[in-house]
Amino acid sequence: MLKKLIVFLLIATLGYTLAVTLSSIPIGKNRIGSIENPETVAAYYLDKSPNDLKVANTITAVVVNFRGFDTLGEVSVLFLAATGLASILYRKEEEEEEENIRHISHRLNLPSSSLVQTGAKILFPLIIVLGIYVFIHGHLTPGGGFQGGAIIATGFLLMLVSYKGFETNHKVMVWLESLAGLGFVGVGVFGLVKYGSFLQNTGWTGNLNDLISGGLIPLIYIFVGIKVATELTNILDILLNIKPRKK
Amino acid sequence: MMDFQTLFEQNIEIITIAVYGTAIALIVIGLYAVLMKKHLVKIVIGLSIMDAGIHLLFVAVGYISGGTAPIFSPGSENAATTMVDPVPQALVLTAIVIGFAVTALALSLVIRLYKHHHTANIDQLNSLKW
Amino acid sequence: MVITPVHYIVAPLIAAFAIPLLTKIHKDAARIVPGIVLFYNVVISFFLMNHIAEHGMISETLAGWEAPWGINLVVTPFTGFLATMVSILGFIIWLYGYRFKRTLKGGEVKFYEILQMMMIAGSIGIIITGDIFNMFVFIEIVGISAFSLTAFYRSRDGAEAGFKYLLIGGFASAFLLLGILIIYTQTGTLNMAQIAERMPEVPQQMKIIALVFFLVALGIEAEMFPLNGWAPDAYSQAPSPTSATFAAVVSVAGVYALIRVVFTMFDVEGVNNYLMVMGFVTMLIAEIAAISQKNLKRMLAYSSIGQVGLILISFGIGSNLAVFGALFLMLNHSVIKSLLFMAGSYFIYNTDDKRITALNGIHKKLPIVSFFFALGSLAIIGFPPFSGFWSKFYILISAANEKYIFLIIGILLVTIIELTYYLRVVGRIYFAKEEEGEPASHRPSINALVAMSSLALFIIVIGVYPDLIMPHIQNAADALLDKTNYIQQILSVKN
Amino acid sequence: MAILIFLIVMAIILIAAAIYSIMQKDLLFAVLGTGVVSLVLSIFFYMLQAPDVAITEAAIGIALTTIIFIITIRNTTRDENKYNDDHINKFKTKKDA
Repeated sequence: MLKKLIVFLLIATLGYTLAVTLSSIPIGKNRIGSIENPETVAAYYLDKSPNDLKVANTITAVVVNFRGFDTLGEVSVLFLAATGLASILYRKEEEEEEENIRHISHRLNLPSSSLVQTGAKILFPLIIVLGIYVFIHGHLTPGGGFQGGAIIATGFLLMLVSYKGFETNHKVMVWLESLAGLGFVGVGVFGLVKYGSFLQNTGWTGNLNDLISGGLIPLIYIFVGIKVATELTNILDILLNIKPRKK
Repeated sequence: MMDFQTLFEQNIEIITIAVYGTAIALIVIGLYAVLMKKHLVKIVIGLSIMDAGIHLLFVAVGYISGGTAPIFSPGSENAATTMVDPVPQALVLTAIVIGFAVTALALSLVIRLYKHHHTANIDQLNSLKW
Repeated sequence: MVITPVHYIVAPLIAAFAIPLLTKIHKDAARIVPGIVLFYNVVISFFLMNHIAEHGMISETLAGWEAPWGINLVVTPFTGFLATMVSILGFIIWLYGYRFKRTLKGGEVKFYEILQMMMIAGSIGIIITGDIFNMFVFIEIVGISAFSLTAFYRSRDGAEAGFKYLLIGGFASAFLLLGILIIYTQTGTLNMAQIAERMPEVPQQMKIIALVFFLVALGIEAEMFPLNGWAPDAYSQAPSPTSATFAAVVSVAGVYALIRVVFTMFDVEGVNNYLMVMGFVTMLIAEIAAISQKNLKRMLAYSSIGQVGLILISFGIGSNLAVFGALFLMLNHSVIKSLLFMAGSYFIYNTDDKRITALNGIHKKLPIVSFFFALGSLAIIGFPPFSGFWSKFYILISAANEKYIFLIIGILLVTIIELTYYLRVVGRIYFAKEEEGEPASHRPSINALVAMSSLALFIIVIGVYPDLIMPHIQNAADALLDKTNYIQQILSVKN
Repeated sequence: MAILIFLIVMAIILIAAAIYSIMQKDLLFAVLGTGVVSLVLSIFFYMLQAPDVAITEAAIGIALTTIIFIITIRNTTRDENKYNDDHINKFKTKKDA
């Protein structure tokens, strides 16, 4: 009872504080200020993204270039989560043999009707192509590496749940995962070696709204896309292959 | 699309209440679930609802009435003055992915705990003091 | 290519991404590569410390955008000092854990080494970054690694401690995001120096609310009362090198983040007193809790929280001498507590029992480890010939200068409490009647001995010649307190 | 005006779905509730001129988060009130004391 009261008070305080705070941060107010003489980072980004970087999607410019270091950190968070997940759900070989169920698949499956399987087979390449399209056009249209990667992971998810025998190729996954991560860092190191600043973009940026524009930004987003797709697929793969406990 | 913007401009008070209210409600509901619910999966659900509220808050403070998405599509190359703030959106992208990572890890711990305890109720997981 | 602060992060990341491939080439790659990387971080640290001693602080721009626009990495004497300390301890902990994990099989070693390395790299990232959202990302890197490592043994209690830690960490990141949100709407920037510059214009109410969000979030990371419930469980359930890392590296990064936000970003009156009071309560409660612990690692964990409380008190006093004492204590705490965890884990490893009562007369089985444990105990209580004495001494002097009598009484009282429970353990090790049992089966390996002796050597040498390290700490304290210089140096490029 | 009403209805659905998902005892439906939260949230993001965030929320929030919750429920329990009948403390070992 006391706990309930404390929790209620805590929640009420938080809600009230947020309401009071937000009432003096009106929605829709322009806080960016003048674009020509930027005082805020947002104005600066809106100015530099189309003019210097030639990246149409400002969010991509922010995510990949201005705050690219955050994105590197974020990709490593995902990588660490996949590693941690694997470590937490890891089973020693002895344990597996003990339960003697090593070769039996216990994966979560949809009721395998041929309709589902055919549908999955048709949808899978489409989803993969959509995902690749999204991260290749990340600097032009909404979307990018994270979104494309997540879409590709959904495609793999579809295959994993509808086909009992479908396995991701672990060797390929490990290579792709590592190489995409190393590619991202490599592009950064290239900037460090050539221009003296980690992740610095090349001087050549092309024209606004061209597919090949923005210097290294599309390349980085492709690496991010592959990395995110492999990490998410990995997470799903590990989770889907958990063996249920013995009843 | 234009319809959106004029309407948003005219009714900004209602929108403020609707969006901020929703965001605060989500945060509060999520917090309630984390603190009061007994089932581990419910707690993780609460955490992700709380995160969702914060993400909505970020996008909401970046909104500028009458603004367009910060994308310079062909034909609007000089539209920077009418664009919404891109920075909170970029931050939210990062936060969503990190939130997913935390959720996945939390759920794997729930599975691990269930394997040991055969229950996911925190009242029964009392080997350490909560 | 010159060495720049970004190497601190890039080298571990390259290694982390490459380890899954390298293990296919050589099965011990996962053990060795992190050591090379952590050693490289030590090299970077010395190089950078030399550089800033000659040329002043470094503010490295990333992606080619100058300070307020892009993310920057800052190495001042203060952050450089902490980064050096963390990287050296990170390397020593790796050295200690190198053969400790021999029992693990292929996959597990890979996971363990990657997570452990990234936890240290992320802590360095928290320390050197100059951007508040980037700090959030690094806190998440440290957090995710720490949650996974806490549950690494996949035992029942480990998973529970990990879940608890994750839940509280989830709160911390939610509150941190709310704080960042408020600050961003008020100042329009995420760079900490620029936020500090614009802080006077922010309305008082906003300032305080944002500060409360930051204090809650970072208080969790820094183990401040009452947000430290996760700490004893996480410390006691994690693998021992990880417990040492929590005490020596992660808590340092947490305290740093708290101090950076409170001292540099905000200019709220009275927050010093708050830090002092919370530190005092943290210290008192943790030390009292430590007495009643039956589990050795939990006792050490509570003692760590108590030390963090003392560090916060000392920062709260706020004078130059007090900050000096606090930084000295941070250094001592990291070194001594890692030594205690390292030695303690060999006791647990050998007796296969986490309880203190299992330590009766163990010095006959493990003489060297027992000696190190006793040394660490005496040092952390603050006996004169050891380094722990000096930090406590300076903190007491600074409290006396500012006439905080109750603090002096409190610190002395806590010292007596520490004396009680540490000497109880040491007494058991040396004087209690030995239980029947076979000789120690797991003698410390040579690399563990090297790691522990280097820490012990440090404790004794600094205890006898504190002048060796004091100028560096003094520089660090000056750099922390000189906020105007920090802001000007970082933003100078703009004007 | 229609859009305004749409927005308010969406806000109500969002809050209702959130409350539903924490009140529902059957965890599978609770998880589907969070899926609805994500879905409506991504519509919100779209209306607030954040298409990038909307796509991310759609892909990660609706699809992936929901599926990992479902996998977890399958591996644990679907009933929120399920207690373990055998005494929990029988696993307790001396070492952990």
